[in-house]
Amino acid sequence: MSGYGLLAEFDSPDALLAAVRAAREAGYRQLEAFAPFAVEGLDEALQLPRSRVPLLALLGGIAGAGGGFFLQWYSAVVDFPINSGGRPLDSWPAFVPAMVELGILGASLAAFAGMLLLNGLPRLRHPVFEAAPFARASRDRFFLCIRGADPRFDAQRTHAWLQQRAALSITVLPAEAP
Amino acid sequence: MNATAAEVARPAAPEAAPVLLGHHTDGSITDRITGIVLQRGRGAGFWLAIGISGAATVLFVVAIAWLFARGVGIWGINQPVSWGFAITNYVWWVAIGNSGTFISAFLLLLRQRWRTSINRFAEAMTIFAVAMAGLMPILHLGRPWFFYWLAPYPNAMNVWPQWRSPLVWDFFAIATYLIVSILFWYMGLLPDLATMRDAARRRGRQLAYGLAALGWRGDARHWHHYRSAYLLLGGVAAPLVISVHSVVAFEFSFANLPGWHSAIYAPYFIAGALFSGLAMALTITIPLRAIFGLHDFITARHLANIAKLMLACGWIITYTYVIELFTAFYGGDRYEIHTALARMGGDYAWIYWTVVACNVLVPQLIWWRAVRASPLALFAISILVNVGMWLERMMIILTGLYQDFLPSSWGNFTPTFWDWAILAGSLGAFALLFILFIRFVPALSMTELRRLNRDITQAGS
Amino acid sequence: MLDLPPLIQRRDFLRLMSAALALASGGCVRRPAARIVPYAQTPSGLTPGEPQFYATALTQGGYAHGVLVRSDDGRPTKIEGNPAHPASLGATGPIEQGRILELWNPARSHAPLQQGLATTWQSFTSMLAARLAGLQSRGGAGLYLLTGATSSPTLRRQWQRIAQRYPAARWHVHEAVDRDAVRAGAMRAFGAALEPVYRFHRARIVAALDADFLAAMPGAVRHARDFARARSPEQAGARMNRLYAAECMPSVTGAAADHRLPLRTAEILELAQRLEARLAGNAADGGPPWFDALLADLAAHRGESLVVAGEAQPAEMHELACRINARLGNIGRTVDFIAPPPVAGESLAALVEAMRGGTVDTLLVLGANPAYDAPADLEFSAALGSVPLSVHCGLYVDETARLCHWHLPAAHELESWSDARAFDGTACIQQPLIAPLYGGYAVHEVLALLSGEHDATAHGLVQATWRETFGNDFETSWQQALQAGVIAGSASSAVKVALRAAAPAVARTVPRDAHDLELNFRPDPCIWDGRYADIPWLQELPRPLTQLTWDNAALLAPELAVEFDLHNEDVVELWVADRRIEAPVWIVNGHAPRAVTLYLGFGRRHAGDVGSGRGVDPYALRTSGAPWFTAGLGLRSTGTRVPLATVQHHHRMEEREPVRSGTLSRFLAQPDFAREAADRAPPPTLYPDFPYEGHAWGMTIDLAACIGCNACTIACQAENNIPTVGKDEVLRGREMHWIRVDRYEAAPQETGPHTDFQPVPCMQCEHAPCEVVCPVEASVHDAEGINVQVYNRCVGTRFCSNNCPYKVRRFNFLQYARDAPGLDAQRNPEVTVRNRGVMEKCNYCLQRIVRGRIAADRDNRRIADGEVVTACQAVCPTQAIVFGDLNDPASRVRANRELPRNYALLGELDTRPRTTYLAKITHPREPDDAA
Amino acid sequence: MAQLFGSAAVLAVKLTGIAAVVLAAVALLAWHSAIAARPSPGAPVQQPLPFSHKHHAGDDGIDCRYCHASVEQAAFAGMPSLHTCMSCHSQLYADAPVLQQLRAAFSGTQPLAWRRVDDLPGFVYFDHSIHVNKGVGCSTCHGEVDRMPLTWRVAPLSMQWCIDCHRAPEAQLRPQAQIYDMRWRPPADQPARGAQLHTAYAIHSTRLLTACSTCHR
Repeated sequence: MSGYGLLAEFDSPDALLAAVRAAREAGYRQLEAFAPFAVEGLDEALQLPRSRVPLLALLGGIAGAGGGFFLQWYSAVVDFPINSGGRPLDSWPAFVPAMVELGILGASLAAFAGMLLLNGLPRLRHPVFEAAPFARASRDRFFLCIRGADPRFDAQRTHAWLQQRAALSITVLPAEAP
Repeated sequence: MNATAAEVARPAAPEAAPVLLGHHTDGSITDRITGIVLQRGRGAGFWLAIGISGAATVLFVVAIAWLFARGVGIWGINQPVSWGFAITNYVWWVAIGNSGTFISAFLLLLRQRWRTSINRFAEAMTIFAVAMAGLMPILHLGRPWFFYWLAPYPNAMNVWPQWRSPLVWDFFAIATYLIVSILFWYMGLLPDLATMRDAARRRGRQLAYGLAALGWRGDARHWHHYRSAYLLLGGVAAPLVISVHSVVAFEFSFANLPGWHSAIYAPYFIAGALFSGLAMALTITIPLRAIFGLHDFITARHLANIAKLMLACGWIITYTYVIELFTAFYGGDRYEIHTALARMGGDYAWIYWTVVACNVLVPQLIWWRAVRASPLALFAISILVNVGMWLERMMIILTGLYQDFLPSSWGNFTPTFWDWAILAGSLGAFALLFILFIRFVPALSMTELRRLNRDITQAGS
Repeated sequence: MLDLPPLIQRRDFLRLMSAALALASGGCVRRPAARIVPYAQTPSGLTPGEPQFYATALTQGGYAHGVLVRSDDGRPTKIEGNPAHPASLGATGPIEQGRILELWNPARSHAPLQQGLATTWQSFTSMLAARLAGLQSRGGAGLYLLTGATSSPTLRRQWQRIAQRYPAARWHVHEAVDRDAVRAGAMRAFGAALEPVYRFHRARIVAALDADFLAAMPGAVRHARDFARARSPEQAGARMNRLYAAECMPSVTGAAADHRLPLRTAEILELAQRLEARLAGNAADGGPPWFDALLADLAAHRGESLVVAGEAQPAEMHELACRINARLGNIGRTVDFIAPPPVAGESLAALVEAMRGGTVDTLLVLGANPAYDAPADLEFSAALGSVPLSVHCGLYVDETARLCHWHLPAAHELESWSDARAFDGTACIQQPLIAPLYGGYAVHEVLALLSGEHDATAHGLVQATWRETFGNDFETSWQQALQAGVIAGSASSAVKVALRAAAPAVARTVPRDAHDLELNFRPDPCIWDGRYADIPWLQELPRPLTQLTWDNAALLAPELAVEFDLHNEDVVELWVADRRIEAPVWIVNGHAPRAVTLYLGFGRRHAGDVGSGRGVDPYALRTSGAPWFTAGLGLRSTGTRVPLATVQHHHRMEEREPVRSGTLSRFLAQPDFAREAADRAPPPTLYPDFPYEGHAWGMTIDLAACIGCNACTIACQAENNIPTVGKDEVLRGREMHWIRVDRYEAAPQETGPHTDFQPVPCMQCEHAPCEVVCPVEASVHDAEGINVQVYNRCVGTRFCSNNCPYKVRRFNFLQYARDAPGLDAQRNPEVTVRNRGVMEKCNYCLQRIVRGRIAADRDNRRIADGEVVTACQAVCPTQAIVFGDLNDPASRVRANRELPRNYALLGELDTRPRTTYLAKITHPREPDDAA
Repeated sequence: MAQLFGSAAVLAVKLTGIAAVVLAAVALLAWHSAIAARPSPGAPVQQPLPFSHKHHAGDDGIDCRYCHASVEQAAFAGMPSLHTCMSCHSQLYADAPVLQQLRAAFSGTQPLAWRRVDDLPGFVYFDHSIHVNKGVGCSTCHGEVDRMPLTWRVAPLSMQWCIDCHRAPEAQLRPQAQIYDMRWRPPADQPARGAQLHTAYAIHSTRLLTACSTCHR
């Protein structure tokens, strides 16, 4: 395997979208697209699977709310029952607010952590950063990377194919740093 | 545009203005906003602002140190008015946080495009306001060093929090609110931090922004999960902000005091929070826009929209003022009636009527198009509403406590220097944090502006 | 800032006497290692850590009040009434409670002084011996003794010995609040200087003519008990007594009256004259309704009525009271006359005359402070300067001490042996609870120097006195007297009296201009004539009728305030002839309109750190000719203001009826008139009730009995280590009393506003609103239904206080509990001293309950009814407070709770209070009351 | 554009992150142990003179109550007065140098200040008499004192420890005859015996025993 892949630069989201669609049609499957904002239609073009973030958030929310309610019930009813204001030990309606808050906290933490996890972040070093034009990926340029691992990848042919897509520049990305 | 004669004669409605002015490209947006942080020098104005807010922050620290050394008796609180400025400040600050979440979460869910240029600093405002709010109940404690007893944790005493107390609910609400607000804000900031990393020229800045950006690459997969998570956070932040202000309201409405024990308190506090939060958003936006020349991104339409929302909230507040009086008299409870009368005619009647003037009358100016179009007028209104809402909280606490059930225990409250010092100090600390935020973090969301710009140009073309 | 006494050095004995904690360095980082210092030899009868009680007595103006003093490991910590003592019957007034702090006051005098410099007892005795040697040759001429009023038989015996040695020596007695007029009145009526002893339980009609017999009279605590007994709606029923009161400044007695008439003090004498004349049939009809009603009632209750005159009235008034009581056949039934318990002495005026005349060579001032409290016209201080040798012996280096050549620290009554008589003549032995803390000398020991008994101890002197009385079986009788606190059978027997022919019926010629302003002096309800000015508990105790603390004021009626455009706290200038003072105004509803009252005892210059410089000195206007009231008062506003610290700002009930009251006829017609819906059936609730299977503690407070004397407040303060906060903090509304006595004014009636008192401790609600809002379980219920405050868990959110509808919770806004030595030795070791930032409140004297429970558990029995008594209950002169187990069907509290007049305060809030009230019943004369 | 972070930098960042997490965990643990119960048993406490319970109670067989005389009647078990000590030591070891301090204290020159072994905070009100009278023996809390040359604290005396027993006292109850038995161990049938004793002693409900006011006021 010669490297991470080839990185082509485009000047508009439309050009990127067109390139992605063309690459899919050309049979490339290991594609990575980069944009300074979420480009509408890119997910579909790349045929990305549904994000698992909502599922994680749901689990986090259930864990937060369920754990929160259990904690309150256990401490107030089982562990140290205390007569507070003549109210029943199991004052479950009073346990709801903290339960709601803990549920929301669980869901939020899970959503955030899930997003990072699924994106493999934090990751400070990455082969794409080797490419000089990539500095504009967070500004106004759009990039398509065809991975070297793609079965259809061939350094010369893919390079040529990308040039046909009117890429502003094409950079060969070295293999991932150890 | 085909303007009719009538429209030409009248001043243009500010809400008809576009949400983005000028002919911007991704690059120009990026340069303009990164420039605030990276290129603008630290002028005399900057140092003056730092100086003033820093001095107030020092006052805050001194007041807190004196408070810890002597006890809450340095304030004017007493029996029966055993809550005072600290809780007023708390409710006021936490309410200011409301609008940041409203703008970013609710408007996100409602797909309001004009939120784009103001959500970032509105969220920052939320975080700093909630941080100030979170400090207040701790400072307010008689023994603040034991504040963690409100949290459940295994301990050698085998004692737990008392879960029926609204204060425990509040502990969880505020903690959750602060954490979720930071997550939401930070997540929105991630791609912009990557931009900052790439735009910065100095090594130190590159490393700092690079670390904070966590290696964000703008990968389509990143965006894919990011959008999902961001929407979800917005989705939970919306009920969260409702629950937080409900819980804050429960701290009053779950008590049995006349004037506090009222079912309307939760919606009352939510509307009031949004009202004061929007006012504070205007208070911050208008000078920010002028100082940094952000007229392209924050247009007359933004200001007018916030103002109109404020007006709407003002009417909800007005409704609750009226309905509170109505229920007091309609319910016929002698204590409620007394408290209502004591509010309007007692020793603190001036507070009540100032509140009515600031929160009910002043916002009515927004009906006038010229007022809506005048940043200066809106700024003045927003300050008055801020004052009015602070006084409203003072009024709720003070008049709920100073004449309750037994006439023998009635008593008044007079603030001391240290009461004012804590209030002024928290304002200073908030301002300082906000100035540092402007100085080091992109104050507008570049990512979203780029996309907005695209959408507009595409729609226009 | 707090105005509390500064710290002083801890006394050495404390370290040695008690197993006290001391901080030690090193070792454990967590907690400093504590040390235990055992006794070398455990005193007999003492179990370390367990309290003991000793019977003794406290005196004031020569009248003894029997008390039991609690001692913890040798430290006297609390004063309780002595049930065996006739003046106490187990209760005390507020002042007795405060005097434990007088004992421990670090501001007390510590050493003999000569010209203000510390010296020794030896140098004093040798100086005195030399002096006396010189006097001996002259038969003691020039030797003068000045004391406060005393009833000590030992002191009387000592004086007799001194008089034998020095026949020309003179003994003068000075008491700022004296009862000379009472005895003079009896002299006019009966030909003998006698004192009345009232039997209020037998009186169905009582007329108090300027007489505060419930609070400010010897035997007041006993009067209150007897009066309340005859007033109980359950016990007395239709025979309930009726009280008429005529007075200038509202008093506790006036507040208890069914009919009250505000009059200038001078006018009350005329009222009595008319009354006497009408009863004798010598005068025509006509008079105010109050007068006619009283006349009719007195005439209809011969032998069952009582006319009481106050000390402030002249001898003529007391003569009239004697005559009216005699005419009504009350003598021997509701009033007896006995020989005055205090020893008679010559007057201060005579002494000052002698001083001026240069006949005073050596003056001994024992326990009096005339430089402060002598009438201004005597100019005592100036006269004192001409005395060649003056010696002062007292608790403090006070105003007089500073003017005398020598000062000797006196032992406190709880530090020395003595003896005294009660209001009815009953004698008792005073025994010391502790060795003199500050090296003071008992008055008997100082006098022994004069009688030549140089080595005599107070103990020996007192024993010598009683050896004669007790006879052969001295030891047994002595021990019995010490244990019981009274000497059995020593009460004075009633003197048979017969009226002398009426003195010429000449009315005292008081200038009676209807517009003339009258100035009145009255002893302060807390600090009396000023002697207790340095006791912070008493300073901070609200005065019953004004709710003022830490200050006196020019008390005047609203009508006068309107006339002079005065408001509370406005400073006015008051003058009588050429004497003038400035004083802040406090408006008192029910005060006689054309008069001003000043409480004595304030304006002390050298009282100690607590009492000096508080309020204004009324003695500057007081003259020997008009000690209690004077006409010709001038009044002028100065335009300045002085803040006055009151604990209650609002005195109307605002239609909330916290105090429910009704007349006797209403009560008899509908006994449960005070009950509202919430009292008949508890409001509905979603929650099941918590079961209380063991004890269920509860309390009832009988508002028909409560006279508002505030003794409960200060007893609670003493029992529960409640700090004082100082005037500034009271001004901010931060007083700490766990049980307060609320005062309400009903709508004004023809006889002035009707005053209601209501003691309010924690209600111990079963549905406690405070508990549900506490985030840390610091305010919770225990298994017997007490709403406990766990100080060590409290973080101080104060939400509980907000949510308490009764506002009985108190918060330590600052560090109020000080480590002042002496003052911390007074503390109850069974009660935690609270730090700043912590909420506190009444817990039914939990420490007493636990003590009772453990004692009962050790014996495997239940706590008996009445075994656990709260501090407020124990002290209450009228037994208005009853505490006990609601689950015990035979308990008094249960019986009270089932009375129809039982009601819950704010019961409609469904807080289910454990403390409930019995409605107040008054007994005014009604139009259809037959004569 | 080159990599902003070299692999060394990434390693440094990772290590810093791990260090921060570890530090936070350590701080949390330190805080938790600071608020946790003291370790038990504690160290032997050095006294002003080396009093040995092992010698007095173990070897000489002196009853606990001889010195701690008020343990059955009062909250405070009682510390022996110096007179109690001297009732023997005026005869035995009357001149021993080790007892110099005792003699000095007895003659009043210098007080003898024992160091506390078992101490409770000021807001905890413990009563010896009720425990001893209701079947809680000395050794349950103080351990086998008669085997201690210098005395040490056996129990943590934390609220958790107190309350564990107050929740289920039957596990520790003994017959009155064995209160001062240092060797008492719960017998095999303690659950049954304990329940019997619980009734016989008429011990209060757990609700009362675990009420805050039972120990705090």
